[in-house]
Formats: sequence, C-alpha cells, structure tokens
Amino acid sequence: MGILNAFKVRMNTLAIVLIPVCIAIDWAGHAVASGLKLPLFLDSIGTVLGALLAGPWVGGIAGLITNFISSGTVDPIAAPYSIISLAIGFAAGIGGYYGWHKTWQGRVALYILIVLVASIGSTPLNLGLYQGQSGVPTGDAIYAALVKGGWPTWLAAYIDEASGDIPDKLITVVVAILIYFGLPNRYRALFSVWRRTGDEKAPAPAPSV
Amino acid sequence: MAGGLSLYQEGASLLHRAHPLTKGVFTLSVIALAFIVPSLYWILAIALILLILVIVAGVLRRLIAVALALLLPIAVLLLAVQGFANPANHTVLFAIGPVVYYTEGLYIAAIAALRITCLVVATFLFSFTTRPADITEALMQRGLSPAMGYVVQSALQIIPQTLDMAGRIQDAQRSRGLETEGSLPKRARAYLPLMLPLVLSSLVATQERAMALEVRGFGLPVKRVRRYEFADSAVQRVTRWALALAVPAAIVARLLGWK
Amino acid sequence: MPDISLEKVLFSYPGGVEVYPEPGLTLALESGVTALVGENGAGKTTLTKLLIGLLRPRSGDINVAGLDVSKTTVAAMAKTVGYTFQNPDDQLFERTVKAEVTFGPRVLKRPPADVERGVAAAIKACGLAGKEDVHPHDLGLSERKWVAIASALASEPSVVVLDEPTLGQDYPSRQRLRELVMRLGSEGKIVLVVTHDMDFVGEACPTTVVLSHGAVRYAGPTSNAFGDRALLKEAGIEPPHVTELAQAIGLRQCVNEAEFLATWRR
Amino acid sequence: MSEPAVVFEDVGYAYEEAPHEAVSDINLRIEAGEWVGVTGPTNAGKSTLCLLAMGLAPHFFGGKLRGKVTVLGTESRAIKVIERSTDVGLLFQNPFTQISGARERVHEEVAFGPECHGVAPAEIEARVGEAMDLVGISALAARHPLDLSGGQLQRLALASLLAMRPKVLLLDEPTSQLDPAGTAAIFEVLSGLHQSGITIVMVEHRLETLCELCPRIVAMVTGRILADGAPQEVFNREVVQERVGLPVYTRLARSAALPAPRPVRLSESAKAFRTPIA
Repeated sequence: MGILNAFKVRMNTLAIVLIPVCIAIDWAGHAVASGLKLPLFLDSIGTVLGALLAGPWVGGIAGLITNFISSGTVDPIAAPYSIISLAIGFAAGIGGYYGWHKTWQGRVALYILIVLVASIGSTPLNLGLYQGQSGVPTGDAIYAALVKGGWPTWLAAYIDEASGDIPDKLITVVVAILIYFGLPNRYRALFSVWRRTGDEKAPAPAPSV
Repeated sequence: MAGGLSLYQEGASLLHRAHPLTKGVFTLSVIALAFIVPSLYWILAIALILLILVIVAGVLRRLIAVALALLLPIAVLLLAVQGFANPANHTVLFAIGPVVYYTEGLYIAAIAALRITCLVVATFLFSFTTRPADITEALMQRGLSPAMGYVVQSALQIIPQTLDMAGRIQDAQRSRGLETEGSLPKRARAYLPLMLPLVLSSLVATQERAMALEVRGFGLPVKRVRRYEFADSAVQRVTRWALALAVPAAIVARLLGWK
Repeated sequence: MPDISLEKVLFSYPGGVEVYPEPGLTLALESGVTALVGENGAGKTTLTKLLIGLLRPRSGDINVAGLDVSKTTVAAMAKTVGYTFQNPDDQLFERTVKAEVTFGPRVLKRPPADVERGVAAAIKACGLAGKEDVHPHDLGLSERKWVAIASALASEPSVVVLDEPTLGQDYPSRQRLRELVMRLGSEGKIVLVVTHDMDFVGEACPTTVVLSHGAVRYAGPTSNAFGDRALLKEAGIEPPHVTELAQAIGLRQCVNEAEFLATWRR
Repeated sequence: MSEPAVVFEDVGYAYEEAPHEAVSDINLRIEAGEWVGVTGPTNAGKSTLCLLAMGLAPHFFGGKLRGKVTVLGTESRAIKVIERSTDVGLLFQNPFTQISGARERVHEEVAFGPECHGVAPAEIEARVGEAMDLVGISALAARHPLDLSGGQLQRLALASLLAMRPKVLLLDEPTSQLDPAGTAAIFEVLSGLHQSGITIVMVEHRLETLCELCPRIVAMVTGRILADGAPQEVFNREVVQERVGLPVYTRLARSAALPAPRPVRLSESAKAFRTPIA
C-alpha cells in the first residue's frame, strides 16, 4: 500500500540528530509564543517541520519525546497526550510524503488532517482525565454552556477541544510551512533522503568553507 | 549557561537509591491505579502513599511549589465547570441568582482533581529522584536502541541550549528595531523573525553534529558497553512484578463489579 | 560634550556579582573608531548592550549621541545605533541577502528613498554586490557576518557597534573591514569595535579602551595602549605582531605596519 | 620507509547537484608524523580537503569523486566513516556542535567515542584519563560539558577524538571561533601531539600562526593547490602573495624592500630588519 511507503525509512545519523533538534524547536516555539504573550501554545512546530523534512518517523518520535520531556519536567499532565503528538507527526509526515505542503489545496488538507487527529485523539483523553474539559478556560466555558444546554458530554468535549486546536494548529501549520520554504534549498534537500526509495546517497549540501 | 534539562535533586533516600526501572514501574502503575480504583477512599489511600514517599525522598517543599502552580488552576476549572454543568447533577448545593451549583458535580470534580494530583505528584517524585541519564541507561540495558537513547539524552541538553539561543536572537532582532511588545498584531508579527534564525541555525548545526558523531563511530554495530551497573535486589524485582501485575488485576476487579 | 558617555554605571545580572565595581563605570567616547578590548568576562559585551538599552543599569546615566538611553526603547535606539552581534546566525532569517539587509530600515519605518539608499550603500560597502538574491545561509560564515554588518549599516546609524567582526575572516575580508570602519570614523560616526584581534586594533582603531574586571584600565590613543605588559596579561591581550617585531629589534612602540615602516626607515 | 599517512591522487570532487567541482586536480602526499597547514581564501576548498580525507565526502555528502584518496593505506571509497574513526579524527570549527549532547559529564563525553567502538570499560577509563591529561582538562572532568567556555569545549572535543587513539588528525579551522587564550591552549596541545608522532593536517587562516607552527604549508585557491612547501618557500612566491596574502612579517619585509627570501616568522624577521641593507 502506498501510504506505508512513507514509513519505510532508513534512519541515518542525520535523521537521528534531527529529532532532538525538532524537539528543541517544539519547546522554543512555545517559549517564544509565551514570551510574546501570544494566546496560543504553538508547541508542535518542530514536530510538523521535522515530519515535512524527514518523514513521519522523525516527526512522530519528536512529538512523542517532546511530550515525554515536558511531562518529566514542567507538566506531567502532558504525558497521556504523547500519543496525540506522535499521531500529529505521523499525519504531517504522510502529508509531506505526498507533497501536500507544496500546493494550496494540499496545505488546507494537511491542516484539516492535523486538526482532526489532534481533536479526535484528545477528546477521549479529556473525558478520562478532566471529565471532558480541555483545561483551557474559554473552551471549558463553551463546554459548560453546551452540557447545560443538554448536549451529550462527548460532543461538548469534542467542541471544547477543537475550539483550541483550530486556531493553534492553523498557526502551527502556517509557521512550519513558512519555515520549510524559507530554508535554503540545500537544507531541504539534505533531510529529504527518505523521499527516495532504494537510493542510499545523501544529497548535496555544500559546506561552508 | 544551563546544563541539561532536569529536575533531579541529589539525595541519598530510599527512592534515590532504588533501581530506575523500579521507580519507573512504580510511577506508571500508581498513576494507572489512581484512575482505575473506584472510589474517593481508594484514591485518597494512593495519595497518602505518595505523600509519605515524597517526605521520605525529602522533596516535599519543592514539590509543593511546582505542583501547586500546576494543579490549582485545573482544580478551580474542574470544580467550577462540573458543579455547574454535569449530566449527573440534581442535588442543589447552593444557588447564586440563576447560577445553580450541584453536589454530584462537585464530587465528580473532586475525584478527577485528586486523580490528576496523583498523576502529577507521582511523576514529579520520579523526576526529582531519578537522573535522566540513569533512565535512558537502564532502558538501553533492557534493549532500548542506542539511537533512541541518544535522542532522549541529547534533547535534554539541546532544549536549554536552544532556549538560550532564543534569548540571544531576541536581543539581536530588537537591536535591529523589531518590536516585541505592544498590540497583539505587532507581537504576532515578531514571531517569525524570532523563530526563523533559531530554526535555521539549529538545522545548520544538525549537519555538523551528524558528521561529528560519525567521526566518533556513532552507529557502529558493536555490542553496547554497559556504562555502569544499577544496584538491584530480589525485593525490588518482586516489587516491580507486583506493581506491574496490580494494574491488570485492578482492571479485572473493576470489570467484575468492584465498586 | 562627548558623543557617548557613561556616568557611574552599576549593573549586575540576576544572581550575579557586580559587573562594574563601585563606584561604577564612567567612560566617555568621542566620534571616530574606538576599540574595546579586555579579557573574557571583563564586561565588554555588557557595556555594548547597555548602550542600546538591551540591558538597563541599576544606577548611573548613559547618553548616546544625545539620547538618554534610560528614557528610550531599544527599537528607538536602533535608529541611532547599528549593532552587529558576534554570531550572525542569531539574526539572519530572510530568504535573500537584500531582504535581510532591508529588514532593519523597514521595521524602523524609514522613508522608502532612505531605505533604498541605505541598503544599496551597505551592500556595496560590505562586498555583497551581486549576491543580493542569494539565501544568506547559502553563504559561508564569514560572508554571513558581512550580511549582519550590512544589516546594521543599512539604517545609516550614527553609532556603529561591532562585536568581534574579524573572527573567522580571511585577509581580504579584514582589509575591507579596516577600510569600512576607517571610512565610518572619518564620516564622523562613533564606531565601537569589541575585539580580541590586536592586529586589527592597531591598523584600524585610533583609540583604545582597555577594560579589565569591569574597570577602565586604559583609555586613549592606541599607539600607547600596548606599553604596560602586566596590564596586557591581565586583560588577556596579545600585542599586535608589529609591536612584537618592533620590540624585538629595539624600535619604539609601533602598532601598525605604516608606523613600523616609518619608524624603521628613520 | 613507512607508509604515507594521506595521499591524494588526481582528486576532483563535486558536491551533489553542484555545477562545479569544489576541488580539482589535487595531488598531495603527506608522510606519517608531518604537521601540514592548509590555508587559502574563502571557497578555496580547504574544508572539502578535510572532508575528503575523513571520507565524509563522498560517504556523507554523496557527490562525485574522481581520483583516489588513500589514508593509512586504505582508499576512502572502501571504508565507512564510522569505521575510519578509529584511525582518523576530524575536529570542526564550532565547538558546540561537536559535543555529543548525550553525556552529562566531561569525562563521560570523552568516553562516548570509545563506547561506540565497543572498547572494554577498563580500557576506556585509561584512555579517557590519558586524553583529558593531554589536553589539560582533567580538572574539569566532573563538570557538565555545557558549563565550559568555548575554548575549553574545543579542547574537550579534541580529547574526545584523542580517546579514539587516532594516527591522523584533521583540523578544520579549530580556533577560528576562539579567543587568544583558547587558541593558545589548543596550539600548545597540538605541538605536544606533533612531538608524539601524530600526523596533523590543519586548516588555518592566521598566517603568522601557521608559519610558527607548521613545517609545511599547502596554499589553496579556488579548489586547487597553488603552492606546497616550507613556509618561507610558499610565502615568497609572487602568486601566493597575490591570491592568498602574506604573514605580517613577510608583508613588512616586502614593503621595506628587504631582499628575498623574505622572513615569515618573528625571529627571522627581527634578524632581517636588524641587518642593514647593503
């Protein structure tokens, strides 16, 4: 099946070294956003960028470990959501494999896919952990209003979660794609070995002399 | 400049000395059990055990500082929303004008908040008493690939380095006239000029770092050297198994009607 | 009135010791090219950051080209001070050299005609003509450094701060840098060069300030700056190669090649 | 006659998708125990020379290699970089990218390479102690690598290579990002290594330093070798002076119209300037 080809990856040293860098970009993306007091998390830019550059495994593992590390250092509640970050990395990697980030329709599709993965995946976790709330005050206000209005809790929980994911993932995907196309060609090429099949050679970055 | 990212605090307590795997299994099992056990009393019992261990480990004060900042907003949000809007609500606790607050929601929110507290406390307890390098080393001794071990370890160091870089970049861009304060659109426009240099430099460094690793033989298919041994004991092995088995046992008990 | 003045400036980093010991740093700089030298941790970079307001002193006054720094935002200071950091990669982010160099004047909202003139002049002065459309990261480190210098010059600032501009530069590049700072100095700008490169100091900077452990140990003509051996050692300074040669053959102190040749011929 | 350390035979190399070769027509033979300085302006191909000797070009970069690069008797095409790493070490410009990032103590960082090679623990310990001693960072053994200064980090990176017991060291502008104190410390270590018989190939653009340290200099321009020989020989050639530049001393002697061969080092220069012109 075609889609599985995206996962047939040779992890060379470069791909392995790229993963911690993507994790650090996830962190920095969030730190810079909170430094500027932007009302968004923006903590998966590295995951999406890594997936677009080097495939679903790099993106997925970066997402997974970003969450593991946050859980162990600043926010233990992030731990169960590691699985969602893994899925976001996979989704972006599959989109990247098919080159969705290169066309306008594709970019919209990539965004929608990531929002769906994030919101559908997080809802059951929110139900188990928070009785369906998302822990974000505005989303939780919507949740309270909907439940009060007689909506089923799972649907209210989904809308609560999605209300946060829709703007956050929009900016995440836009920023990741802007960064991707802001890179010099040789760096895009450097990490794109995974797109080729059967070719063992890395492409051509001229080193700074 | 910061070293690696870690909450670890030197110590000699029972928890500090325990095998990393014992602590890991304990943490995961306790968190799972907190969400499986059926009633408030059971959760309180788990919380009590955790509290005792926190005191034993000598990290009570630090734990309160970090955990409270995290848990307080969540607890408030849960108590406010669930007491007000939960499908099970029917016993009125109090009413302020049109806003009615219910007992059932309060109880449900309290249980959820306590479970999250167990999750947070157990995790911090683990982080406070276990060196990150020990976790990866212990896992690698049990078959985690050296590549994954490398990824986790180096991420812990690259993160603080990258955050330092973010500070330098902010200085550099502000010196060019970039505004990082003011209205939301103004601040939002500063995001890319702050992020892009960081991403570019990080990726450039990736190439050289990959070469530097190959130059040191990283990735050679050799039998891994154990960097150090962890003290283990029969008691710890039994504890690990008991804790690991307690989770499926509790699930089965719940399915059989444990209330 | 001097063009830059610091008056009893005290500063410490959070949790750190005083960078400038009591009664604080007092220093006056005139227009022209001044080298700021001293050992690592002497307080050189802290000083330059204080000048543009990135760091705020706990007490004391700082005036730069008629501006009271304490009453001015960093963004407003950027109109007057062009600052080039040591590592160009901490600031490069645009897709072309031209866009990168234009960024500063653009966010400073200079009139389009000024932007165009400043950018064109900066690109030319930094030897980047013909490379306007290249991605900055497709250039080598030394050329990226030139892009950062051009970015600082593009807003036509009256004060220019260069942090370790010669690091990693080859000979032709250093020559161009020398010509550039000397020209800026002769145009009446205040140019402050933070460096460990004493050959460059001797060739390009008529005035030198030696900072050691947060205190000004020497401020005056560069030609007399390399006399006190003990001070040089303390401030981590290796005198210029020319000075060593002059000393070896018993000539009076020389700090650059022209001076050496003139003295030797006599 | 012992086997040469590094041999380039008619080597040309183009990075993948690059329109031109980065280096061309390189013929170079470096004997075991030599200390060779490589210099030249930006884009001369100096770094590429190191990458070729290490085997990173073409193994890491792909691209097209003509001719033969043979290091310690093995042609670069025939051996992977990770296998080569026991005999050949490459030190880069930036100290921060060279620490593995996976170790929390200086001594553990030094042990990283030998561990990758599966060296026995007792042997690793001995090598780590020896390597830290050689570069003078034993006192920092228990520190976190990221707490070190740039100069200390670069010495740590060097110790990490030495712990692999290389016979050939390639250094690509090892001190260009360091201050004078850090630079002096590195060069002192290198002098010691040269004494002990290690072959050193060092890219450096500070010509005065190069002339003081290296008995042999290779000057490159636009991917080709322009001159190869003793410092005085190389910097007395007109073409080198035009396209690479001169050490301060040689330039002064030239400006003063001192007779050739002009001095390249401080001591010779002092002598030359003291001698009255006939």
